[in-house]
Amino acid sequence: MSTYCTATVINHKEIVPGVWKMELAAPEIAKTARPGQFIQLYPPDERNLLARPISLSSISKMSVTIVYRVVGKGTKQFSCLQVDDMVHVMGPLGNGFTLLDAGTQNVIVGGGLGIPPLLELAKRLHGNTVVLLGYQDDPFMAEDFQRLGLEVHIASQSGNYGFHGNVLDMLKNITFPVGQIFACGPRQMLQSVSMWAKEHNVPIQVSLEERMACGLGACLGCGVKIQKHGEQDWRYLRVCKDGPVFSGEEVVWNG
Amino acid sequence: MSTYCTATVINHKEIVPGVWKMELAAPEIAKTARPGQFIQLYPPDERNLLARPISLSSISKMSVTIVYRVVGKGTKQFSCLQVDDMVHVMGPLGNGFTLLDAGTQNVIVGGGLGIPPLLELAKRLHGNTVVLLGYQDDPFMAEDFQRLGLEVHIASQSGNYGFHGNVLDMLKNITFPVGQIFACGPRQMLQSVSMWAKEHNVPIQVSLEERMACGLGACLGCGVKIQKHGEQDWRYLRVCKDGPVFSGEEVVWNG
Amino acid sequence: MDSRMETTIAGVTWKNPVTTASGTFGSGREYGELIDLNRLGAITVKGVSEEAWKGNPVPRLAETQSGLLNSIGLQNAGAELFIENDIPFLRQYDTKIIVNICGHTLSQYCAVAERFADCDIDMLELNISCPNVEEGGLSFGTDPHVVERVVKAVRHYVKQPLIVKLSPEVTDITEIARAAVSGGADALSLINTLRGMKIDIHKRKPILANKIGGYSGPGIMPVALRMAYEVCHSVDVPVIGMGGISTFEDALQFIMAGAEAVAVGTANFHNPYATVEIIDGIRQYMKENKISSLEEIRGCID
Amino acid sequence: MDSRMETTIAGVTWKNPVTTASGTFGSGREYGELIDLNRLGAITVKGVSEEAWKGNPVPRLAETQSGLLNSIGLQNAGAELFIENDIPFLRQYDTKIIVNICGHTLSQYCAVAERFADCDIDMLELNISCPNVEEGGLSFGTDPHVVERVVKAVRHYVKQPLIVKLSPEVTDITEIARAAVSGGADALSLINTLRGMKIDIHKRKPILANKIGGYSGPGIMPVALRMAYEVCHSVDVPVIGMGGISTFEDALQFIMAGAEAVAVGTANFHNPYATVEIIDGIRQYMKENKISSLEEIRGCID
Ligand SMILES: Cc1cc2nc3c(=O)[nH]c(=O)nc-3n(C[C@H](O)[C@H](O)[C@H](O)COP(=O)(O)OP(=O)(O)OC[C@H]3O[C@@H](n4cnc5c(N)ncnc54)[C@H](O)[C@@H]3O)c2cc1C
Ligand SMILES: Cc1cc2nc3c(=O)[nH]c(=O)nc-3n(C[C@H](O)[C@H](O)[C@H](O)COP(=O)(O)OP(=O)(O)OC[C@H]3O[C@@H](n4cnc5c(N)ncnc54)[C@H](O)[C@@H]3O)c2cc1C
Ligand SMILES: Cc1cc2nc3c(=O)[nH]c(=O)nc-3n(C[C@H](O)[C@H](O)[C@H](O)COP(=O)(O)O)c2cc1C
Ligand SMILES: Cc1cc2nc3c(=O)[nH]c(=O)nc-3n(C[C@H](O)[C@H](O)[C@H](O)COP(=O)(O)O)c2cc1C
Ligand code: FES
Ligand code: FES
Repeated sequence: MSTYCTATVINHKEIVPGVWKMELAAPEIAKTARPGQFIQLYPPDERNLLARPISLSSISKMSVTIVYRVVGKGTKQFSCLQVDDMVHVMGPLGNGFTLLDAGTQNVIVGGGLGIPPLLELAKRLHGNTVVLLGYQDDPFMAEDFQRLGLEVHIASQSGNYGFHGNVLDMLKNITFPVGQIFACGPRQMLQSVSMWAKEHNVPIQVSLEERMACGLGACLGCGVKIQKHGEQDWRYLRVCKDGPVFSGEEVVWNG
Repeated sequence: MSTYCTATVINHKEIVPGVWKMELAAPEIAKTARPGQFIQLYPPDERNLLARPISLSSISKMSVTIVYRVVGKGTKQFSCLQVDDMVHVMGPLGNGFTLLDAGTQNVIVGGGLGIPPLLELAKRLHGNTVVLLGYQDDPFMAEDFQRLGLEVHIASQSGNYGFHGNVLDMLKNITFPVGQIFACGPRQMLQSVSMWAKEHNVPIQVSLEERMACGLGACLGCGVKIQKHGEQDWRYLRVCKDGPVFSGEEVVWNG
Repeated sequence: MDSRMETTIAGVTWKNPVTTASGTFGSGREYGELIDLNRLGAITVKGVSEEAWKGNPVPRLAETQSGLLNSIGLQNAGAELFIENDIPFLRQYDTKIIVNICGHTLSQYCAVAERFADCDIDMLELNISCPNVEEGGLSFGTDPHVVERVVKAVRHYVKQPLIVKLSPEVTDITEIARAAVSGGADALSLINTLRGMKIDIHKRKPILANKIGGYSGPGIMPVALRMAYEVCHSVDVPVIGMGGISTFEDALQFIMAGAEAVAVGTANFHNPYATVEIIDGIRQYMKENKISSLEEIRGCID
Repeated sequence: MDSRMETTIAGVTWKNPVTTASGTFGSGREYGELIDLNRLGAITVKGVSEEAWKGNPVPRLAETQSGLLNSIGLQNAGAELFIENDIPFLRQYDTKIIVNICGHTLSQYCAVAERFADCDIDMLELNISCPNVEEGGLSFGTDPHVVERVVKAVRHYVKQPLIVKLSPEVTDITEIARAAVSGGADALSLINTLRGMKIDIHKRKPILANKIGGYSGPGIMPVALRMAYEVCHSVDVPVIGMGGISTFEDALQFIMAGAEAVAVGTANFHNPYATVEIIDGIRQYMKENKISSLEEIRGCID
C-alpha cells in the first residue's frame, strides 16, 4: 500500500558537491517500506507537473532517507528545501529487492547514484555480504556501508580513490563463489555486470531507472524491455510497478 | 523612466479583512514616482506570467507603499509575502495626476480600493481639499487622510459607518463651489461622478483600471475608449501609458 | 450520493460528471490504492486494441512547463486479456465503465468494437487519433470523410452508446464533430493530445525516443476549452470535455461552455486525488451558489 | 558585437538570431526605456494595416496557467502614422526593422505592402492569421490555396525580403508552409497564436469580451517547436521560430530543430529583459560548448 502525503524535511545536507541527503518524516511510508523501493517526490514549483522518483536509501520507524544528485529542475528545487519545509510525496513504490534465505555469499554492486538505494538492502541482507562501490571520482556513503561491518571495496574511474577502474573489474577479482548479486547504477554498468552474472550462472537483481509520470503502474510511461524465461518475445514492463528491481537475465539490454 | 527590479518587503499587514498594506524598499522607483502612478508587481508563482498593476498609495524617499485587496491568484500570493521577502516589480508607470496651481477648492473622491491611490495625491495637492470616501461597509485609511488635516467625509453602502449612501450623494451635498475633482474607484462611481462634474462644469481627473500585460504601452491590451475634445470619434488609449489618469469628460463611459 | 450531480449521457446515468481520461488511469486498479473508485462518475480505461500492442520505444515521457509529452504508443495487452482481467475488476465498483478502443485500420477498429459488443461495459469510446496505417499514417481523426466512415463502420458492431473522441489537430473541429455525429456518434469527447516536441540541448536530441509526442496538461486547457465550446455549439449530442483539467474551477469552465461531463487526465499524475477533489469542489460550488442541478449552469456561455 | 552569432535570413544579416514577436513589443519605444534596443538582432513591430484599426472591445487579456490569451484585434494607427513616427525612431538603432502587416481582404494586404515598398525597412512579415472578411471570416492562413494566392499577390508589391507568418491552426502545417513558399515567401515565421478561451466561473462569462483569443506563452511551446521542426524539414527557406520562448534554452531548442532565428513575445511581459537575457544565454552556451558558429548546432535534430 502506498500513500500520497505531505512529509516534513527533518535533515538535509550536501554530502559531496551536488549530492544531497534528505531525511523526511513520513511515518506512513516508513511503516511499510522495503529496500529497493522508491518514492515520488513532487517539485514545489508547480510548473513541474511530474514527481521525481528517488530511491529510499534508508528506512527508520518514522522517517525515510534519500540521497540524490542535482541534475535538473526538480532536484535543484529539492536542494533548496530547508529543514521543516513540507513536500508532497507518494510511496513506498515499486517491488524492492527480493531477500532470499540466509547462508549465501552476497555481492552488492553500486555505481554512482546507484549506491544509496543499496544501503538499506545491505543492512537487511542475510549471509555474507561484500560491497563493491564505483565512483567517477569523489566517493560518498562508503563509510555507511563500512559501519555495517561489511567488506567494502571502492573503485574510481579517475583512479584518485581506491581501485583504478570500475566495479566489473573488482567483481572479476573476487575469489570466493558468488551466491547472488544486487546491483544498481548506470545502465551500462548493470548490463556488463548482468553479462558477467549470466556467464557465471549467478542470479542477479538489478534496479533500473526510467522516466515516470504516474509512478503507480497506470500510464505505461516507464517501459523496460523484459523477456521472461520461457516467453517467445520481450514486452515492455513497468519500472515503477513491475520494478524497479528486475532479474538481470530477463532485461533485454540492447534495445 | 521606469525600472524593473527586485524590491524587498519592509512592512506588510492586513489593515481590514482582505485588504493589505505593503511597503516595498525600492529607491529607484520611489525617486521618480508621482501620485496616481502605479507599479507592476510580479506574482512569485511563475505559472502566473503577468504582473499585477497596483497603484502607489504613498511614496517616501526609499520606499513605496501599496494597499491592495486579495481578489484572485496574484493578490493571494502577495498576501503571503513576509517581511524581507523579495519580489519583482516594475515602475513607476503611467501618467499620474496632474497637479494644477494652488488656490482651488479640490475634492477628492475615492471608493473602496480606489481610495489608497489618492493618499499621496492628497498630501501634495495645493489649495483647499475635501475628501469624500465611500465604502461597502468597513472603512479603512480614512485616518490617513484625517492625519493630513483635511476635511474627510465617509459614506458606507451598508449605513454602518458615516453617511448612509454613496460618494455621489455626498458630492451633491457640498455647498462651496468645487474647483476640481480627483476620483478613483469602481467604474460606475467614476461615471456618475464624471456626469455630475460635466453638468457642473468642473474639471475632473479619474484613475481607471484595465487588465494589463506589458504595463508599458507596448501590447495595447489595456484599452479604454477615449474621445478627445475636437475629435470625431473615440479611439482606444492605453490605461498603462496614456493613463491610468484621464479627464473624466473624455472617457466614453457607455461602451 | 448526491442526485444533484447526476449526469446522463446517451442514456447512461453517471452519479457525477467526472470520469478519467483514457490512458492516464490504467483500468483504475493502481489509483484504487489511493482513492475510492466508487466516487467516480465513470472510469474511462486506457486504449484497448484487438491484439496486444507493444508501444513505442522509451523514453516515452517528457515534462514541459505546465504540461507533459507522452509517446506511449497505445501499449496494451489486447482485448482478450482486458476482458478477462479488467472488466471483472471494474465491475466490483459502483461506477460506469467506458472502454476506449483503438486501431490502425478500419477492420481493426471494427474487430475490437465487435469484441466488446456483448461485454458488460457501459459505454465505448472510439479514439480516432490513431495513425491510419493503410493511408500513409495520418491520423483517422483529421479528415471528416474518414471520420464519418470509421464511425459508421464501428457503429455497426457496437451495442453500447458510442462516444467518439476527437483529435484537436485539425483546422476546424466543428467540421469533424459534425462528421462524427453523422457517422452515428451518441456523444463526443475532446480533446485528445496536441502533438508537441521537446529537445535536450545538452544531448542535442529530442527527449522522446519517438521525437514527437502527445501534449497534455494545463498547458492545453485554453485550446481544449475553446474547442469544447465550439463543438457544444455545433452538434446536438452530449460532449465530454477534457484537456488540462486539474481543479474543479477548470471542470466548471467546461460545463459552462456546454460540456455534459469532464475527464481528468494528466492532473492525476500531479495529484492522485485530483478526481475526487474535483468532484468535491463542484459539489461545494453548487452548495455555495445554491445550484440544485448542473443544468442551471451548463452551457450558460452563449 | 560578436560575429559568431550573426545570422543571415533571406540576404539580411542580423547581429544575432533574436527578434521580438510582433504585437508584444510595440515598435520598441516602450521597452527601449528598460533595455538597449541595439542589442537585438531585429525588431519586429506590431501589425500594421493600410488604415487605422480600432481593435476589439476590452477586456482583451486573460492570464492562463503558463500562458496568455489576447484579443487585441490588431489595433493600430495605420501605415501612414507608422511610417511617419516609428520608422525614424527605429532607424536610430543598429538593429534590423521588420514590419508586420495585416489585412482583412486581399486588396488591403496588397495596399499596405505597396505602402511599405519604398520605405526604409529591412524585411516585411506577412501575418496571414487575419480573418478573411470576404470569405466568411475564416483565417487566410488555413487554406493552402488561399495562402499561395495572398502571398503571390503581396509578393508583387513587396521590395524587401518577405517573411510569411503561419497560423498553427491547421491540420498539416507543412502543407501551408509549402504553399507560402510556392507563393514566393523568402522566409517563414511560426507560430502565431493558437485560439483559446477562459471562463470566469463566478461571473459565468468568458474573460475576454471577444470570448475567444490568441493563446501564447510557454504553454504553446511544445506545439510551436514541433511545428517549427516539421516546417524546417519540409521547405528550403529559412524559418524564424517562436511560440513560448522565454529562456536561451528554449531558443536553442528551436535552433536545433532547424530554425534560423527566433522571436520572443509573451516572455517580454513576464520579464522585460527576456530578449537580452536570451542573447546573452546563447552566447554563454556557445562559449561553454566551444561552438564557433550557430551552424554547428542548427538543425542538428534530424
Ligand atoms: C526508480 C528510480 C529511482 C531513482 N533513485 C534515485 C536516487 O536515489 N538518487 C538520485 O539521485 N536519482 C535517482 N533517480 C533518478 C532521478 O529520478 C532523476 O535524477 C530525477 O528525476 C531528475 O529530475 P530533475 O528534475 O532534476 O531533472 P530534469 O532533467 O529536469 O527532469 C525532467 C524529467 O525527466 C525525468 N528524469 C530525468 N532523469 C531521470 C532519470 N535518471 N530517471 C528517471 N527520470 C528522470 C524527471 O523525473 C523529470 O520528469 C531514480 C530514478 C528512478 C526511476
Ligand atoms: C492602474 C491600476 C491600479 C490598480 N491599483 C490597485 C490598488 O491600488 N489596489 C488594489 O487592490 N487593486 C488595484 N488594482 C486592481 C488590481 O490590479 C487587481 O485587483 C489585481 O490585478 C488582481 O489580481 P489577482 O491575480 O489577485 O486576480 P485574478 O483575477 O486572479 O487575476 C487574473 C488576471 O486579471 C487581472 N485583473 C483582475 N482584476 C483586475 C483589475 N481590477 N484591474 C486590472 N487587472 C485585473 C490580473 O492582473 C491578472 O492578469 C489596480 C489596477 C490597475 C489597472
Ligand atoms: C500517458 C497518456 C496516455 C494516453 N493514452 C490515451 C489512450 O490510450 N487513448 C486515448 O484516447 N487517449 C489517451 N490519452 C489522451 C488523454 O485521454 C486526454 O485526451 C489528454 O491527455 C488530454 O487530457 P489531460 O490534459 O487531462 O491529460 C493519453 C494521455 C496521456 C497523458
Ligand atoms: C498581445 C499580443 C499581440 C500580438 N499581435 C500580433 C500582431 O500584431 N501580428 C502578428 O503577426 N502576431 C501577433 N501576435 C502573435 C505573436 O507575434 C506570436 O506569434 C505569438 O504570441 C507566439 O509567441 P509567444 O508565445 O512568444 O508570445 C501577438 C501576440 C500577443 C501576445
Ligand atoms: S510511471 Fe506510469 S506506469 Fe510507470
Ligand atoms: S498593458 Fe500593454 S499597452 Fe497597456
